Amino acid sequence: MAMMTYLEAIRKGIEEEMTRDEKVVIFGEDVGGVKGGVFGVTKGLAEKFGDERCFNTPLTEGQIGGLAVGLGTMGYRAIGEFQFADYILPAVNQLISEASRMRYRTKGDWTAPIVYRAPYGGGVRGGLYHSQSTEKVLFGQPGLRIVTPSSVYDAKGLIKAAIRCDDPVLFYEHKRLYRLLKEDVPEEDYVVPIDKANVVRKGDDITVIGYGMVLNHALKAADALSEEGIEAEVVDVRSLYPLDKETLIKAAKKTGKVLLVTEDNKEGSIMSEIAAIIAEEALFYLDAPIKRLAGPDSPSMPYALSLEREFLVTEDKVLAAMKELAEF
Amino acid sequence: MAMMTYLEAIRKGIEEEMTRDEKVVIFGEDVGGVKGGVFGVTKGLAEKFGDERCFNTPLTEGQIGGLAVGLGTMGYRAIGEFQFADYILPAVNQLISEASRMRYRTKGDWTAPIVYRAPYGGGVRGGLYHSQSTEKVLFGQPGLRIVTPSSVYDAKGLIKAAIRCDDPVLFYEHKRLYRLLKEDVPEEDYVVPIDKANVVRKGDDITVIGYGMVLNHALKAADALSEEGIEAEVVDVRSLYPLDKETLIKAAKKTGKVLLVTEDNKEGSIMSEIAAIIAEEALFYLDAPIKRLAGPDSPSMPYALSLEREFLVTEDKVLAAMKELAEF
Amino acid sequence: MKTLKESGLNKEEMIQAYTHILKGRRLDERLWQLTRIGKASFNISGQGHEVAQVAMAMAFEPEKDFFLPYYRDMTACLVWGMSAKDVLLGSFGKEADPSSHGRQMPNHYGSKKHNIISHSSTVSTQFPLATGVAYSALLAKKDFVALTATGEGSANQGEVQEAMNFAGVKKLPVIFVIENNGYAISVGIKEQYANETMAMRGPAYGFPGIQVNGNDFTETYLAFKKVVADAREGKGPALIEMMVQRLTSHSADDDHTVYRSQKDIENLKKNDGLLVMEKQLIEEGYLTREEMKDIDSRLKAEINQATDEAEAMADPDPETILEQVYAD
Amino acid sequence: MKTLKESGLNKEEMIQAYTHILKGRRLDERLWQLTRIGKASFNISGQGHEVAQVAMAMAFEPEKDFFLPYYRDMTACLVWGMSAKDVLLGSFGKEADPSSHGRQMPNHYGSKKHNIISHSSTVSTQFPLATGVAYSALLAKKDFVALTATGEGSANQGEVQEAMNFAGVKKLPVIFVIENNGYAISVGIKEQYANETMAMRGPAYGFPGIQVNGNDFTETYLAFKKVVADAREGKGPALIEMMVQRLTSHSADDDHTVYRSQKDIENLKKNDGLLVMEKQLIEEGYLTREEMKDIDSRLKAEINQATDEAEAMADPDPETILEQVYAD
Ligand SMILES: Cc1ncc(C[n+]2csc(CCOP(=O)(O)OP(=O)(O)O)c2C)c(N)n1
Ligand SMILES: Cc1ncc(C[n+]2csc(CCOP(=O)(O)OP(=O)(O)O)c2C)c(N)n1
Ligand SMILES: [Mg+2]
Ligand SMILES: [Mg+2]
Repeated sequence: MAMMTYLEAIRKGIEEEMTRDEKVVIFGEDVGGVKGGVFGVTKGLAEKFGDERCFNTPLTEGQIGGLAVGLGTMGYRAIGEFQFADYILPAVNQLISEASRMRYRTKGDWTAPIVYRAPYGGGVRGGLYHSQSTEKVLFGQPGLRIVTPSSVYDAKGLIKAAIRCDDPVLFYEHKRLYRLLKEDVPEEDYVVPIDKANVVRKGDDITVIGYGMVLNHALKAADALSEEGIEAEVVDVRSLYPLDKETLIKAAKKTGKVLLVTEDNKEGSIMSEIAAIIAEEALFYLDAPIKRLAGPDSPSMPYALSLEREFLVTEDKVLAAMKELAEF
Repeated sequence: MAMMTYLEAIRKGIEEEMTRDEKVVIFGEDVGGVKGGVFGVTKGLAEKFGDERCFNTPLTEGQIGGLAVGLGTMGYRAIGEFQFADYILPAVNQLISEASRMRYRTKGDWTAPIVYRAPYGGGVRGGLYHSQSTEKVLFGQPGLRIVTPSSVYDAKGLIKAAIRCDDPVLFYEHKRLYRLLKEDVPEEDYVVPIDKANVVRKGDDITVIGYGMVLNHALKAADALSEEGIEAEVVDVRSLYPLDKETLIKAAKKTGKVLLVTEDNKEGSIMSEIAAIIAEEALFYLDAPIKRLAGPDSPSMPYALSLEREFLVTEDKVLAAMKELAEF
Repeated sequence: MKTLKESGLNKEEMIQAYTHILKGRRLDERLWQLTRIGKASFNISGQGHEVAQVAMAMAFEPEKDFFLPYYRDMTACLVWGMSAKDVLLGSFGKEADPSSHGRQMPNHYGSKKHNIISHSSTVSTQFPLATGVAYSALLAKKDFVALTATGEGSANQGEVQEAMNFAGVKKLPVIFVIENNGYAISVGIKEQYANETMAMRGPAYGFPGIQVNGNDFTETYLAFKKVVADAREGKGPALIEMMVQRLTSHSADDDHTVYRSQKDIENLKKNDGLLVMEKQLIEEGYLTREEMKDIDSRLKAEINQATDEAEAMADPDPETILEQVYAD
Repeated sequence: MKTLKESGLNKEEMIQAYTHILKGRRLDERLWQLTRIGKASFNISGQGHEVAQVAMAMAFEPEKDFFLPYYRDMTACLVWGMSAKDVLLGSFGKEADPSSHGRQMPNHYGSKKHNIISHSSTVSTQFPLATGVAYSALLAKKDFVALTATGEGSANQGEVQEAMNFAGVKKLPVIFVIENNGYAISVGIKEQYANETMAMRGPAYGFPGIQVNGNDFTETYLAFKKVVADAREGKGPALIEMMVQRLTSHSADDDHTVYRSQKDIENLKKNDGLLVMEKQLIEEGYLTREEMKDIDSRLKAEINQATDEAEAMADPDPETILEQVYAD
């Protein structure tokens, strides 16, 4: 076992895969050279693997998106970094029109195995454009996968699975978890399945579904509630698209009381799709309305501390919502 | 009253608003000159209002998006056309980062009243890139409105309301309805509210919610079912974002059996959000799971007739789903 | 105009060039025919671009170089190895279509076997992809070159700038081509760009930009010969602007007589590159009128047979609609 | 270097220019201080750009011209009319902040009162907006000019090309500025672009492109004077590349000693534009060292008072989080 942060686990996973397969290359703004990314995720990779396999790109996200697709058609496994998930937006056309469809539109003749990495999430005083959960923009684009780890173990196993996956994968990293989470993870090679949700806590009273920072809130809140005799089943969505319907439906049916938590806006979030799935597949198992806890419908998070706090789904808010649902 | 098509109604609405308010300008690829748009929606406008108020842009959607925002800050009301809804994708960054947030990020000091028009929808042998329902990509971006008319009356009234609205509005036009629908509409000035769903048919047995081509299918299917004694309440969503929750919830509660229809892929569609709202707000009124009828989760519609047919939500499919729900 | 002799090609090669040009013309005429009689739903035509495309493509080595075409590049694809039948399978939307197996609209060329990479309808997205293909040559330490093309209107897309900028920085073996036919659907070049030539944009990104008369076979061929050799030797990319004519309407959905004067259209025909080339071939003694007729008859027979064969092939099975969305 | 006298500005104006430059420097030092002590959460600095920015801004008429700045343009905003307190309100994230009322991060300048249009963090989105502002001058038949700026890294974004292309076509009164400080965070210009100068891109879009030494006040000022006069007369846009230095780390989140050598950093200080300008002012007899000290003391007092006043203002009320998402 080795103790590492969520950030280090991602770096280690990339490093292992680059060692294992010389077709893996990584690039993005500030990714190469000695800086190794604005958060430092790729630090050391250029030195270790050379400037051709780990390199800086100009400040052009559309190009990062398309470069990866071109490399994919030639049998390389590109890891393209978007410096912030907010800055995926200039690349949406490449991600939807090209990456997610190369395979389908050629019935598999040409493919684009890619990992697009992007730090997302708020609570860092990043204002409207450094806090976003942009996964909803790319959600529901068949051909593209979206995943995100919520633990150190998953961070390493999931980035490795994403790199080995033959599909384009959008890999979201929660920037607040980068240094907040620190865990012992196995030294040996392991991967986490690319398409499975994960029941991270067992319980019979309520089901809480989430990912990222709020999933960690939910786990803490579940421990607190447990002392009051309420046991929550907690599910880490992990594979945001396509969703692991089976696991999600099973968890909903198990307790009949479902709380969906996201730090994104309420409307149009991934939790809405999960709610729709449950309402379609498990309606008669439900003992309470499917409750969504989310940020207000303002454009991402305003900067001022007073406003950012108001926006954020905090541990307290998660705990209160869980309690309320349990008492329903 | 005057008889006109859906397409003519949109043109008439624009023409009336350009006459009424000289701050209204319109532009896009092939929008100006004698061509007047690839579907002909803007035909005659350049001649009538001059080449400065109705003009061609170069083939650059990001620029169309941003040009409109700049004009908006200066008090103009820009109508920017995207030639196909598929080609909004290169402009997503401008639409989300700029248009939808100018007001919020300045607390109203600067604003961007805009109408972005785009023909969407399939069934025209357009393949993957001329058939898409891209509204889900922009859905859930607070600050932006998304609307679409499903009738000739609404086409005229809603485009006029969108032009007068002080928010940026994404106005989707169903390209199959352009010439398919023909109706008598009032000659006098009228607008349709920008933020209201519309109950287009009353019924007590089941509730069908949709918009666009499939809404028209649902209306026909409802007539057919009526002969069998089943009465459907049919709701035209019309304001896709923000949604008119009140009307939607009321309609769901009324019959307790809800069918949501979209021609988009099933996952991540606007119907998913509507399902989530109903599951959260009206769960105990439901007598059946909330059923979604949608396209399969492939990347838009393939070209070959055999595949396109397989993808499309047809009148027959809507009728069958309505019947099944009624019998549930 | 340069003589054909100056090209340095031998007689056999020159006849081969002419055969490709004529085949492109005859095959396109067949596609129009199929569209008119309703056997194909769409065509978009390279008539007027054929001489330039053949001169361009013959400067490459199709067995090792990669081509990322745009929708008018059918004739260049023939040089790259596609057959008339391959093209026709696409127009009929058949399962055996090598471009997309009937998934994409006609004229979206691609073929794994022939190193032709599939493109979308969204214009110019192939430019960033081409840089990925070229970057893979650096990684693999191979001397292949990537070729990509688009129209002069589409060349204004931001992704084109981003791709050219990256290619300049990394000195990639990629040749960017703008086929300038003076129109983007109905929009003339005065409304598209204000620079004297599009070729000027090469130096603005750090590499040569050359404008050629696309009806001048030798000028075009030699320009490509030079930049391809340079790219192969690691000297970096180039931009070539080929001045061509669009002899037809934009596509089967357009009628150019609406926005082009009768006189302009007649002038186009007078300067038809095919006729210019035929005159040269006769004057320089490569072929007699009689021999040309023989070639023409042979091509027509070939195209007739290809049409029959392609039409007889199977349509895509609707049950395959969800195949190859993801890797298995 | 040109003499200050050659600028044609009178003594009073020259002292005014110097005062702005020094104020920019001193105010930025205050912002760093506030960040270090945790009273502000972030700063991004224009140190090394001040001389160029003042020379640029003084060539405009801020009462009628519009400015669309980027995050390093604080000094230019002071010339446009913003006060030290206005800037500080933004750094503290106060409700009275004219840029965003505490919604955006510090250094996202804007002010309705001063014709400064708000920008996002997503780089270069202001370029298309600036064309909209300039187009409105044509519509209104007024002679105002729009000014927009970005960094040399950000200038590679596709939207910049699209905006410049449109401005060229429409001969818009807009001046595009690239503040070239040699770095995009850690990425040096060799990895950003391969063209000799960024200014070359002007002609590639059909208008003049001029590179100036941003430490040369007169050269910079005169270059702008000329292009602003031309733009006002309807002669169209221009691109000016100002060669400047980034004296500090990229931002409060960066440490440039990681990727810049100690020697490079020392050289920067030697060529500090502020010192160059002071030397010129003394040599040409505009100001004595003593007078400069007086100005400095005055500015420090002003900034101290502004700091106290700004800090004492109210934070945004959390209850306003949903205000101005949409028009009322
Ligand atoms: C991003 C995008 N926007 C719009 C379109 C619609 N469209 C297809 S072709 C075309 C004109 C292209 O003109 P040009 O680049 O000059 O190429 P040409 O057709 O003349 O060869 C347009 C506007 C598209 N396919 N993609
Ligand atoms: C679209 C986008 N991508 C990435 C970033 C992150 N980012 C902020 S500033 C910056 C570097 C900008 O460099 P340059 O344009 O040279 O301006 P400078 O900071 O040197 O003045 C980057 C990469 C961003 N803000 N927006
Ligand atoms: Mg063209
Ligand atoms: Mg810079």
